[in-house]
Amino acid sequence: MSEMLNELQASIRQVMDDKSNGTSEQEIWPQLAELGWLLVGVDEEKGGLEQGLAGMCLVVREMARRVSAAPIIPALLTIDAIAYSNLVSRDALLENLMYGGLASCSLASSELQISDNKINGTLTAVPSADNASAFLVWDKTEDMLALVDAATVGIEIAHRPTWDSTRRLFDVAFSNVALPESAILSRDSASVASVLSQRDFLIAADCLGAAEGVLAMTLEHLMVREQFSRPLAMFQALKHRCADIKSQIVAAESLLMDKLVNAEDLALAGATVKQFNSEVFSWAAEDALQLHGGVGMASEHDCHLFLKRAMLNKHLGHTDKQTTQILVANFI
Amino acid sequence: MSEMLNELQASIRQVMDDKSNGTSEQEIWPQLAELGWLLVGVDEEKGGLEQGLAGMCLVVREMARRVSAAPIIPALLTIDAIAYSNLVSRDALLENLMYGGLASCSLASSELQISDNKINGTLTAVPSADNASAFLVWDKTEDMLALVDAATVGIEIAHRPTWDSTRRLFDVAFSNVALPESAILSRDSASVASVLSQRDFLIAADCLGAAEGVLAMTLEHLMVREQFSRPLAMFQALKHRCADIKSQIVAAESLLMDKLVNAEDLALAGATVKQFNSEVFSWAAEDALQLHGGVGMASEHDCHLFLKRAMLNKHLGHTDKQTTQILVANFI
Amino acid sequence: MTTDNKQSELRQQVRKWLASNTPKAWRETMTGVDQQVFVAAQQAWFKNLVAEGYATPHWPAGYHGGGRSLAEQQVIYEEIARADAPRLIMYFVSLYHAACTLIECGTKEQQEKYLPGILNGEIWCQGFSEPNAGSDLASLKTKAERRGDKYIINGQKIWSTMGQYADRCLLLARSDNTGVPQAGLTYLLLDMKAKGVSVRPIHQITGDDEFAEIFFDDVEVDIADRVGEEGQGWAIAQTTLASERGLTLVELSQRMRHKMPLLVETLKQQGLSSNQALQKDLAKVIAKVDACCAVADQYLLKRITHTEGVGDASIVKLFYARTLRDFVSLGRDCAGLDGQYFTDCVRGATQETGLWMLDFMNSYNWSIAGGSDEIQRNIIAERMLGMPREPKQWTTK
Amino acid sequence: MTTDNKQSELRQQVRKWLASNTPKAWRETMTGVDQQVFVAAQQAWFKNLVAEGYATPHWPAGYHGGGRSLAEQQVIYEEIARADAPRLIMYFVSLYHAACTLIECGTKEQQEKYLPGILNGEIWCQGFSEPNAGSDLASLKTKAERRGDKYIINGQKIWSTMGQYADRCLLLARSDNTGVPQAGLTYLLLDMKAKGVSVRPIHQITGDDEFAEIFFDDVEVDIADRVGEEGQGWAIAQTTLASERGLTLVELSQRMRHKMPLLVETLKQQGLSSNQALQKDLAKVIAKVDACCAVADQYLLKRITHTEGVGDASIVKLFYARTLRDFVSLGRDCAGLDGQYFTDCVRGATQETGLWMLDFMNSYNWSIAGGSDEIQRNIIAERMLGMPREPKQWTTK
Repeated sequence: MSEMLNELQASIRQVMDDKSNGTSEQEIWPQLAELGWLLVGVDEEKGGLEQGLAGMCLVVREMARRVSAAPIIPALLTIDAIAYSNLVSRDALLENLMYGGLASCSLASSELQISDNKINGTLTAVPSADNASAFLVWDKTEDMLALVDAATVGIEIAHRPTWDSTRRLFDVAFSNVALPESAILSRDSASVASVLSQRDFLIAADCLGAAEGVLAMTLEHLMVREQFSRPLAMFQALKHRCADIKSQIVAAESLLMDKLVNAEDLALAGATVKQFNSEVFSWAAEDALQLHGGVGMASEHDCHLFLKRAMLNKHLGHTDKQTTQILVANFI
Repeated sequence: MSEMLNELQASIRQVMDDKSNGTSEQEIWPQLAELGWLLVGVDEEKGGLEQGLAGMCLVVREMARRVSAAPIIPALLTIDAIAYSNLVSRDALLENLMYGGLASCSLASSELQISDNKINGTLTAVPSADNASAFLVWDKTEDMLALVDAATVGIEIAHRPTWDSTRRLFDVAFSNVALPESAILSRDSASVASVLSQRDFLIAADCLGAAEGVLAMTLEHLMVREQFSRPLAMFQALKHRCADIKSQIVAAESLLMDKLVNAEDLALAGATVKQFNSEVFSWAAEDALQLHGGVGMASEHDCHLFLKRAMLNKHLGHTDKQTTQILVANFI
Repeated sequence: MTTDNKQSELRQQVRKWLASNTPKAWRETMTGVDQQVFVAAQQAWFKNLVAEGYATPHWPAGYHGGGRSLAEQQVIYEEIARADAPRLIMYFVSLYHAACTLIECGTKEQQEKYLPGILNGEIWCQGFSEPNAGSDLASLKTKAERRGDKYIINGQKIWSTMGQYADRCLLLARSDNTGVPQAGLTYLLLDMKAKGVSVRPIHQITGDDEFAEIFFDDVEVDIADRVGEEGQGWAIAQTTLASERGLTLVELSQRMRHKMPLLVETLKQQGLSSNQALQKDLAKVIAKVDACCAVADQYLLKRITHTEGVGDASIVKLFYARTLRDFVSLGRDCAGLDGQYFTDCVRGATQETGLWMLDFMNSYNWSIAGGSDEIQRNIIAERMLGMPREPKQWTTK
Repeated sequence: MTTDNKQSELRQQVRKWLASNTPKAWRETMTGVDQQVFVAAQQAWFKNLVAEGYATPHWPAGYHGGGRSLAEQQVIYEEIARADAPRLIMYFVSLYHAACTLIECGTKEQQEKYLPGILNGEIWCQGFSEPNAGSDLASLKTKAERRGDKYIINGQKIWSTMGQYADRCLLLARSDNTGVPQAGLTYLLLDMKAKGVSVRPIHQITGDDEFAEIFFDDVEVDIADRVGEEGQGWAIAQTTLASERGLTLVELSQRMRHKMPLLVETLKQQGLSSNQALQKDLAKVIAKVDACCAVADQYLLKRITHTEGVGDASIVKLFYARTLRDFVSLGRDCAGLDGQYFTDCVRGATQETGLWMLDFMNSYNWSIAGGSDEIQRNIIAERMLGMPREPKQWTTK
């Protein structure tokens, strides 16, 4: 990692260490905007830190260690898409979004139809849509990527509470929503594909950070909690399970680091990290609950926040079925 | 289990406890014939012990604890098929086979074509075909079950050595082999299906017995072998793995016992026990090798006999793909 | 009449009764409701079962509904599972733990004082587990200090099922700190309305609150409410815990098998029923659930034939917990994103509602409570397989 | 010239050399052959690599072929994996363990006496493991008794790679029984042709015999052949074991990735390439193998940047062993009954021959030898995660 990323990591960690798990959007959002975390991927000439996807992954990962409730993934994705577009209003938009505004997008595989300058269909799993001034939308068939003002006529949002209370997801329905030419970010398949693979990377980073967080919490529990007059951490069967989780987490970290530098095919790389890291996170969170014993079943303990986030993350980005197809297509 | 089965189990165990693992066919076959183990499934009026499929499973299971090399599965299957047929030569055949003769059959999903009283095709995985006086054959499409004399013109056998050295498998090729009317055991689909599901049961019993054998061997190793100045059996991580193997074995035993008594649909029951028990056995044998450490990698230790048998058993009887279809068909 | 016929007659009888008495659409009416509504529904169902004798088939002959053989009890439970009738979760401790302890170890006075109340719907809870002694009862710390004819209780219990609705509590407390830990425990019957008892429901990660913490602050228990002698609590607690051993898991395994179609339904809803990968997973779960039912049945058969061995019960519990996890995890995976949206909890439901995230979280109750998977593995390794015990003392230098 | 350019130039150079020098069809010619044929083939390939300097890139500058950076060594290994060239299995101990120990800890006389022999093809083996001290070197029992200027060696070593062909042995033996176990070990260079040495090949379950047992019966070793001081053997053995740390697993992970098409081939042969269940399994293995390569690369990067931490190496080994097992197990399952027929062993092959049962059995070498998975888990838990150590002493009463 670059020196700048190392420094950024240390500073984010310092901030997040003081936060409770699942810190609310209201609490963290103004602070993160002020600290410039939203600038991480944007080029220096546009006022950013120019740390690209690696930087975006870092921010997401560090915030996920505390399962923060901020809609950081759609925010970073949207900022990046705008920054690399030729949108007329680009600089003004960036100015707003980099310092605390929010544009959101779908984290799931929902499809919109864009034709005759009209948008139809429903986006699912759009985080914090009620706070978003705009939505990043795409139509893979039409190779269309656009940014639609949230106040446009024909857009309806509906809150869809999930078991994961660290996310506020919405359905966003589009009925004959007008798409002005000025809202179109690009008309090529590469741009849409890039958003989708970046999304996979960021979800993988979220999985990695949260897995690190849940392991740390579990170790703390095992060191303190006693059974048969000694700390649980003394029992070899539990030690070996923690070692397995640790080695999976290191693998998830290595894979992400490697693909950020060495990926030839971004879509393939995204599918690979998303599949692997979400698997690692759910395994870690599932075993963490068992290792916590009864304590983990009480909602006042934070362990369940990780479990529920892990289960949701599995179904965000490309689904397992889709990642299987992408990975296998490369060989068969 | 009936009292007779309990007694039979004790007596088989007594004999097998003195045998080394993988006891050769030559050594064990005359003895088991003399002890009457081949009569176990046959009705009393035909000179048997009338213990049905449960009895056959018991014999196979107990011999498998020592991964005996005797072709007991095809022998019992063939005897049973003949005993319940109306073959003219039935009683003479039984007399021969129950006291040490051998008729064999395929343990894999190989197909023959029987038409116009001619048999064509190749049977795979036929144990000890070189010692067999006859082969049990079937054609599922034609609902045909028959017993063909091994000396018939057009039959060629070829030894196919397997990694599992406790089995001697053969390909048996049929080219225009004549099938006299007198060799036909039955012309109904139920008889063929019955042989196939009995075969699944016996393979499942083999898996169960061998899994019990490999666990016993592993426990013995762990109790004796020391690392860090104490027996390996004192390490909790290893204890928990043994406990998991044990619970899987008890499940395999319970499932087999239950299905022998309560199965409404024999084909479904056979597929269930075969799939479950072969999975349990391979898991047990795989972890057993790891638990043995370096010792298990040396051919002079018997651990590998179990591992190789487990891997072969997986692919005998109905394959995993077939059992999946059978099990799922019942629900979807 | 042969035993088989008798059981088959009983089966028809129970089946018929359940057909007209099982509460209708109880899952729907118990979804997202207040605990009070649930409590009322449990009471009604309890009274109905008691009246018919189906709530107490395990009580000895001469007691209401009692004198049924284990095989007959099995039939009753199988039919209750088959009918998908509600579990008597609120009365479980009363009917099994409290009643069996009273019948096996209580005095005649205690029996006369408490058994009628149980049949009338008094709710008992269990006061065994403590924050640092979940699976290790020997290290309990709640104190029972003898003063004249009373014990004075101070301390805290946790994970007490339905503790917030309980009238009485089966309390295991420490009356002596000297000697081996097991020897200092005493078994008491405590009135939950007594002065100094306070209860706090535990909010579970599912949104339910079927467990509670109980705090004791100088609570007085009369010596007449002690079961057995002072210091015999450990042995009596074993009786309590063994009282339902086997039957619960026969019932729950059967419920799981009867709910297999829920998995298929989810596959169909998600348009995945022809997906070979999921079919393979489904087939594995089908076989495993079958094996799980067989494990529970074979275990009960051992109890019936008095051939149960040490550790057998641990295997049943461990295998059920693993199977249930596999079952609900497959449902959860198949349901995809749809399965991640929040749903209200279904009170008193078993683990197979088809609301897979709820079921998934509930499944941890079986791998953690009542002796965790880890404890069961210890028991199996040490007491069935004869591997050495965990150290009592150790040094790492 | 930037580092990247330099490495890319080296890469082209190595790739070109390998294209014309890699033994042709070596897997075929090494199948079912006698060990002697294999030994000759290894010798020829070794000489060729030594001549080009590609066998000793890890030696320090000033030594033949030496002075390459770790990054350059990585390039060479990646290219060797990419070309599917044979591994120098017979010379591994000579080139790494023996040479690095001599260079780092040996006297000038020892270096002059032994290093030329290594380049000339003398084979060294490792005499560390013993029957009851596989993963626990501190408890070694083989004795080195000091008599004047000699040590007299008695005892037994096991799992010595290619011990039956070795000219010399790196011996770790006990010279002192008092004090802590680690302190009594001494490191010696032993001539395998010396009187009293006997070797017995270990027949492996694969049919190969690449390991041996070595027996010592009053074998004399001159004091001049002691590395370091008496009692320093433990520390020097750590140097030996660290000498190749990381590079081997970079190479092996890359070999695994390059052999992914073997899995696809098997699927196609069995008519299973459109089976969704197997595609799902295949996708998981693809991702895992990718992760495994990344783990090895990132670890080497830590070594290059001097940021390696305790336990990092254990994770690489553990993860590689698990990944390899998954990889070959999928191949074995896909191959069905066909995969169960006996095949001759391929001598010197790595774990990816596409003869899946052979590969499957060989994969255990990685989860057992060189510190088993269980030992790696202990190290990770205790030394990375800070969990308490296993007890030194314990009582179960």
